Amino acid sequence: MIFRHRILATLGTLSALLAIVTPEVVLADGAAAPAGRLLLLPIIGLVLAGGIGLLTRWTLWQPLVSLVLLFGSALMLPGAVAGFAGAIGGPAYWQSLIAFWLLTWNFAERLSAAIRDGRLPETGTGVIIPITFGLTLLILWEAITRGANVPPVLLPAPSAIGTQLANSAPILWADFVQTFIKSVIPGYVIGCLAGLVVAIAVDRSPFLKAGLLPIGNFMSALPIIGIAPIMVMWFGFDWQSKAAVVVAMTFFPMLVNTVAGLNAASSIERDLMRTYAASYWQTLLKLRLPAAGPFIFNALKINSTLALIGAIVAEFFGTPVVGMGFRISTGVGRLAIDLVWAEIAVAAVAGSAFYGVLALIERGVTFWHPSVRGGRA
Amino acid sequence: ADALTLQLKWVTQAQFAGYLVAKEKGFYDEEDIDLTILPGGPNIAPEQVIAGGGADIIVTWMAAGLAARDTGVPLVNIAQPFKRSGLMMICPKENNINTVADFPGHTLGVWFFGNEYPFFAWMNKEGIKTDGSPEGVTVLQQSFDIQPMIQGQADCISVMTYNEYGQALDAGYGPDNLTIFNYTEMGNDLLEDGLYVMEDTLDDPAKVDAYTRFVRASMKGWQYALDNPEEAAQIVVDSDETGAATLEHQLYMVGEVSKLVDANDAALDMTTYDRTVKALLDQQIIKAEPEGAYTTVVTDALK
Amino acid sequence: MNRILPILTILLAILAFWYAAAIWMNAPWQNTLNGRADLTDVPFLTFAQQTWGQDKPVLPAPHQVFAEIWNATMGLEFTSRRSLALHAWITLSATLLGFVFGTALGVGLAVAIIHNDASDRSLMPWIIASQTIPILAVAPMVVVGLGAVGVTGLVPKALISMYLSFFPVVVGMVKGLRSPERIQLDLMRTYDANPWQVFWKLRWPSALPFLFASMKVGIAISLIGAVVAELSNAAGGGLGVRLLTGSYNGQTVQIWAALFIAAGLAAVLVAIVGMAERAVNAPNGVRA
Amino acid sequence: MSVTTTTSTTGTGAALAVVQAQNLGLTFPTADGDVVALSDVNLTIEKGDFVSFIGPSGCGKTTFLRTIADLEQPTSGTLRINGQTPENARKDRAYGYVFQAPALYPWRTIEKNVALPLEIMGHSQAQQTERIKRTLDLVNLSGFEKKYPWQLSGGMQQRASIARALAFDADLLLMDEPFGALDEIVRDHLNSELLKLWDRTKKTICFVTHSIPEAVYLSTKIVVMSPRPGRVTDVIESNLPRERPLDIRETPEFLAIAARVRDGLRAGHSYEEVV
Amino acid sequence: MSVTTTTSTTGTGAALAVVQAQNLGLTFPTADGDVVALSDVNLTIEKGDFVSFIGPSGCGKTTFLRTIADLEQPTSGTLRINGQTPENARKDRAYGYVFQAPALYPWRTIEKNVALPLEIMGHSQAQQTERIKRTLDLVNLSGFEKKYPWQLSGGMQQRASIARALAFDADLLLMDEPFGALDEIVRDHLNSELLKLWDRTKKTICFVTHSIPEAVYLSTKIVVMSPRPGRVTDVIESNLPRERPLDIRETPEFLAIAARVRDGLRAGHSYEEVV
Ligand SMILES: Nc1ncnc2c1ncn2[C@@H]1O[C@H](COP(=O)(O)OP(=O)(O)OP(=O)(O)O)[C@@H](O)[C@H]1O
Ligand SMILES: Nc1ncnc2c1ncn2[C@@H]1O[C@H](COP(=O)(O)OP(=O)(O)OP(=O)(O)O)[C@@H](O)[C@H]1O
Ligand SMILES: Cc1ncc(C[n+]2csc(CCO)c2C)c(N)n1
Ligand SMILES: [Mg+2]
Ligand SMILES: [Mg+2]
Repeated sequence: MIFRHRILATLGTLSALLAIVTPEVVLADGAAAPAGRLLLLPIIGLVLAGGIGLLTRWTLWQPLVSLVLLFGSALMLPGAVAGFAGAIGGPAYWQSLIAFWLLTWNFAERLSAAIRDGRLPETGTGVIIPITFGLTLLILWEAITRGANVPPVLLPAPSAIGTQLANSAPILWADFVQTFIKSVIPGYVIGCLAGLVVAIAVDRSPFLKAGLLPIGNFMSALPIIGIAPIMVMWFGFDWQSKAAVVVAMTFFPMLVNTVAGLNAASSIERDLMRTYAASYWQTLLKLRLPAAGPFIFNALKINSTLALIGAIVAEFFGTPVVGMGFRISTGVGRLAIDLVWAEIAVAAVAGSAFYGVLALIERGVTFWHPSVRGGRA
Repeated sequence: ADALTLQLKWVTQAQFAGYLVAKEKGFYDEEDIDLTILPGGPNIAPEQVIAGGGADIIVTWMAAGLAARDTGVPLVNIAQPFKRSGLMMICPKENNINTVADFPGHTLGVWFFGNEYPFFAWMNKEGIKTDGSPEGVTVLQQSFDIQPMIQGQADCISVMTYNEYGQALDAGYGPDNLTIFNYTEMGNDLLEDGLYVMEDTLDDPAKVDAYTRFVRASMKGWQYALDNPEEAAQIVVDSDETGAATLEHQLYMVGEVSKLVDANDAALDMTTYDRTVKALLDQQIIKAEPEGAYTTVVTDALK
Repeated sequence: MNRILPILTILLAILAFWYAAAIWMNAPWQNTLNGRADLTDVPFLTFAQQTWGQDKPVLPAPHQVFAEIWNATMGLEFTSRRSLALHAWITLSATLLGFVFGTALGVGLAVAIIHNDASDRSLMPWIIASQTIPILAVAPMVVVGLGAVGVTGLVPKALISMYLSFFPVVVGMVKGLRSPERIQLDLMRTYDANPWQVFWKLRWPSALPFLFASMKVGIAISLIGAVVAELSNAAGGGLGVRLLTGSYNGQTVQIWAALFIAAGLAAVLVAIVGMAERAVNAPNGVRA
Repeated sequence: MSVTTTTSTTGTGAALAVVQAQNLGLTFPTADGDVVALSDVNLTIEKGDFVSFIGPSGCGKTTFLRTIADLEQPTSGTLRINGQTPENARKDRAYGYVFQAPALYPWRTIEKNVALPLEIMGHSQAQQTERIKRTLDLVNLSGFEKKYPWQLSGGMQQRASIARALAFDADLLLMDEPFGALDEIVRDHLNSELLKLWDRTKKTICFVTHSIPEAVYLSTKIVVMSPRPGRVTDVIESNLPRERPLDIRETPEFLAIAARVRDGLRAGHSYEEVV
Repeated sequence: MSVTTTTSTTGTGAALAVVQAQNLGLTFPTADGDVVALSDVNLTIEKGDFVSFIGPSGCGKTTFLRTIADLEQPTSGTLRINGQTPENARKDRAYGYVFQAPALYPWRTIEKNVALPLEIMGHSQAQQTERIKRTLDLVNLSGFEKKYPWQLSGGMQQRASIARALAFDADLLLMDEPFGALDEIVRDHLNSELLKLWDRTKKTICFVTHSIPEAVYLSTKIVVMSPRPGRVTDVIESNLPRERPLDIRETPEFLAIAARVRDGLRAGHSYEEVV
């Protein structure tokens, strides 16, 4: 373990050192290049300092300081040299990026090792690592789109997307309301409830169960998204048709999972109810539904990501001039790609938050299930 | 041979008969051009494709091209075979819309994805609000079909003379039960299917030469298509990889497209160009009068 | 037999409901048509038949869909562009390629995650977040972006399939590779087994049931990915393209036919994975 | 085999019999042929009896208890519980059942688990509280009311499940290896507690165990069973006094009965095929 | 506490000691405070000893065995196995471990399960075949080579896991309640088989059990432990002869030792908190 840390940190530091000594191969502009090199130097220096910090013996504050140095330098890297074409995109530039990547990775390794060994508490520190990872991705994305001159109409830099997020907040909010509040939520609630109720109904009749389950299983494997144009045809262009798509997409996973969940109670648990001569409803409420909880939440979580995709896709087939799917498709047509990505970011955040809230509720409700009390999901 | 890639604005159909026929008939080969034709689709923005380097030449509408130029994709019009617009708005008579003055309070179907500019320019000119307020109109992003009219979801819908209008005719609609607003006849037409390239490529004489040969072959293709509609329609059907195109419909389309295309003249019509620019400026879709958004080097060389 | 009967009954019920719905949904247009043709007092049975025989119905009758499926597969040369069999094949190849990519990526990530704490902590939340991105929105840009660097045809579609299908595989495999109980791991430790041996002799076999369960979900999702990718790019054909063009031309029968074939394909693919599962499990002695 | 059995079990006035089995047989149809779990079982259990069932694994002990509880249906013979069919007895809530595994619901606290039968049988809130307290006290689990089952050791869980079966005060207790998971000391303790409870409440108890000393220590009657097919090979009446200190286990009387049980067991134990 | 222990365990020539623990302590840090599983344990086990560990649930028996096996790390004191650190002993494959549960891999047949350690330790194919045959014979499982674990009864599974631990012929056997799941008859049988094996092979055996008779019957040395924190309260040397027929269990010598063990157990058994 420690050995691997060393290798990573050494590689990263070497990479940074190399960045200083690599000569610029391409000098796009003779005058700008030396200036660009000059600007790069302190940044590479920061990376180096961070690397050396990681190489030295482990204490708690050192890696943190190193991390701050690393991020500081990385943030400056694409930003500060924006004007100097010679420095950006040159070998030294990529060298420092590689150094940055290796060193943040090393940081994550060390931090998780510290948590595992109990040197750092799980709560709080646990979220630093994924956040670091996300930030690293963003920085690499920014640096690569700029360094490799990726056309902004293909893939805008995160900074451009961020600007757009801030500037277009009212539009994004209106779209969010139209798609998420008006289409996704009602569709999700109706679809999940319907799936639950039908599952309970079906469960009472072995005949229905035998007939519906294979069909339900089959349906939940289908590209239901394909019915989006049909739903627009049937339910009109406003949110109703989107909600209908969401209902159709969420219904079957819920049906199948709930039916499976209702059978999850072990036979000994059921026998217990039988020895009490408990009625059907008593058994359902006190045993089978609680036992089905993890399955139901599983469906709720699956459905949370399906629902958003369904609503957005349905908007491609006709909508009022508002909505996330609408904005995305017209945005591409207008080459407002940063707005499109801002919209995607909103969708991803909304989706993750939706999922996260469900996961939290799940923790609360099915606290007793081994997968919950057994630690990490 | 010079390899060129042409990105169409829409799926393979007779709207692009000239290019498809020219390729099938070997007109590009004659000009020593090795042409790849990429069909478009509802989510493919040709401007994005060319900016990313996925195509050399694209077919697009002038308004979308200028808007793209404004966002930093330096597109230049090199030829404009389509002289008139095929865009119309049709309203079933029972909706009691007879003139533009009847629009307020109604729902209108509009195509987006870069096709919305002519509509908004028109409404702008008429002073009708498009924000859904009672004194304005409600805009609906229309699917690329006539279902919203059949389903009664929109009071008026957008159609192309050469495509959806035909579908409306098939469905039993016609001039006697429709109010028709034809953009060209109203003088509101903006330039449609033109040929665009990236500005920097025009610095290279070899490229310009290749473009010239490409346009010459294409115009020959258009001429051939207009002269031989049946054969052209068949070629379109055969070129369609999706198998969706039907001969009957494509034949209708060739007939209608022939009313919009001038096969003898690829040059840009400056009156329509100016109208297009003005409309975009009025709506603030572009911020400044475009410079160098078209070039005549190719069409001049054709003469 | 007593398994088939309930399914058949339900299917019949669905069919009956469908025919009834077709009358109801196609009635307005049929009334317009009849009105135009000055037909009045059409008897109900005739009217029903009319609604089941429309050219572009709102809801096509089942027999129309099956006739279309038959005509567009058996009735045509496979190489014909109109052949749904050809389009199904196009979609299938993207699906399979994407599924293979997705499974490989999923298994690879899972292996990294269980062997490395840092990967576990950094990757898992973002893997979940990745699935909340509306892929259909990104699909066209993926197609265009890859087209710009010269990757066209099957691969962009397969990548989108991969993006969707790797997720269930990672989740399932992480669960599966972690499923050995502590005592089983301890056993390996008492033998001083190396990580490689622990992986192949313990973790991998315990994860196999999870792998197959995830692959069943994965292959169905992979098909969805391929269809979605085709929805955004008409080039090259495929079932998604048929859905799209069908919708442009108001060809509802064509839409439904493409949908049903996609459904059938999904069913067959899942069944094949199920068969593979049984084939692999049999020598491993896992209970049916 | 049934001959030896019959002598000691039939001929008793049926009026008092809590459990009466006559020529009872139970066959499970399975994919690879029928499994005869019980065959020709004749047994009468009278009110106040403490009956232990002992026999090698798979001999049908659990099946017999389940049949009494109307959780399995006999395929031949007759079975009467308090003179009724097992189904009616179950609907009368005639018995409390302690399963081989604790079968506590993990989403309920210990106290809520014990409350479960009371809720189902419609006891008032006050009654519930009172009974929960009493039975948890009895099994030495006071203080753990608010804990969840998975927070308790296996032995504590088993005791909670005993408390649950005691809570609603059925006259017949069916206990399937309730102390299997416990260590000897705790087991001794619970054994004597159980004896006291039985003595005090005059309940009838059917008790499955693998342990010969446990069977001898607890029972008034020991039923030795043998497998393939499950038969009763011996019914041993114990003449030990009702009052039994733990060290009774070292007395010759005790050891004599234990030896008889061991012999009966060994006879039915065809070693190879059974384990 | 350690005083009584020390007298009987230290002072032996370390050269021969297979296990030597000095002031051994092990504390588990948990969310709600530390759990002291072992504290101040002093114990020497010599070559050829058969040592039983007995004590109430949770007293640290398993933990002690796991520490010997280098599956847990002591938090204080020293532990030497054959004079080495536990880690090096483990890497030397110095011991075979039989867990409390069989822990057979369900995707491997019985014979493949027994082959597992042999594969890992790189034995040749021929050697594997030979050893599998021999050890399966030993535990009376010949004929079941090709069966999967779930096709066997619990007792057979446990025997298979013993075979697996014997297959690679380590000199030290660590067995954690290997016979817990078996009925008395089978248990007796396996006990005498184990004794024979031990006598024949001169292995050193550490054996955890809950059963006093079992401990007394098998051991040369009985270690009595008590919980919270896990301590060794008594080490009882047994002077029973090495040759032990089953009925030795009714002899007064046997009962005397059993009584001493029971007393030791009861002393450490503060009933309430332990179960
Ligand atoms: N549902 C069932 N289907 C088929 N066979 C069964 C079923 N339940 C039990 N058996 C069989 O019936 C026989 C008796 O089983 P039972 O559980 O009553 O044994 P037991 O005496 O309780 O054993 P143990 O001491 O292991 O608990 C066994 O051979 C068992 O395999
Ligand atoms: N991984 C662990 N984390 C925290 N506490 C533990 C852990 N393992 C064991 N313990 C605690 O250490 C103590 C000793 O446990 P151990 O398993 O050694 O008991 P035991 O004597 O083997 O009991 P049993 O007879 O029930 O098997 C117990 O209180 C137990 O709860
Ligand atoms: C992306 C895109 N969308 C719509 C049109 C306009 N258009 C031209 S023909 C036609 C009908 C479809 O066949 C439509 C809608 C376009 N040119 N490009
Ligand atoms: Mg049993
Ligand atoms: Mg233990």
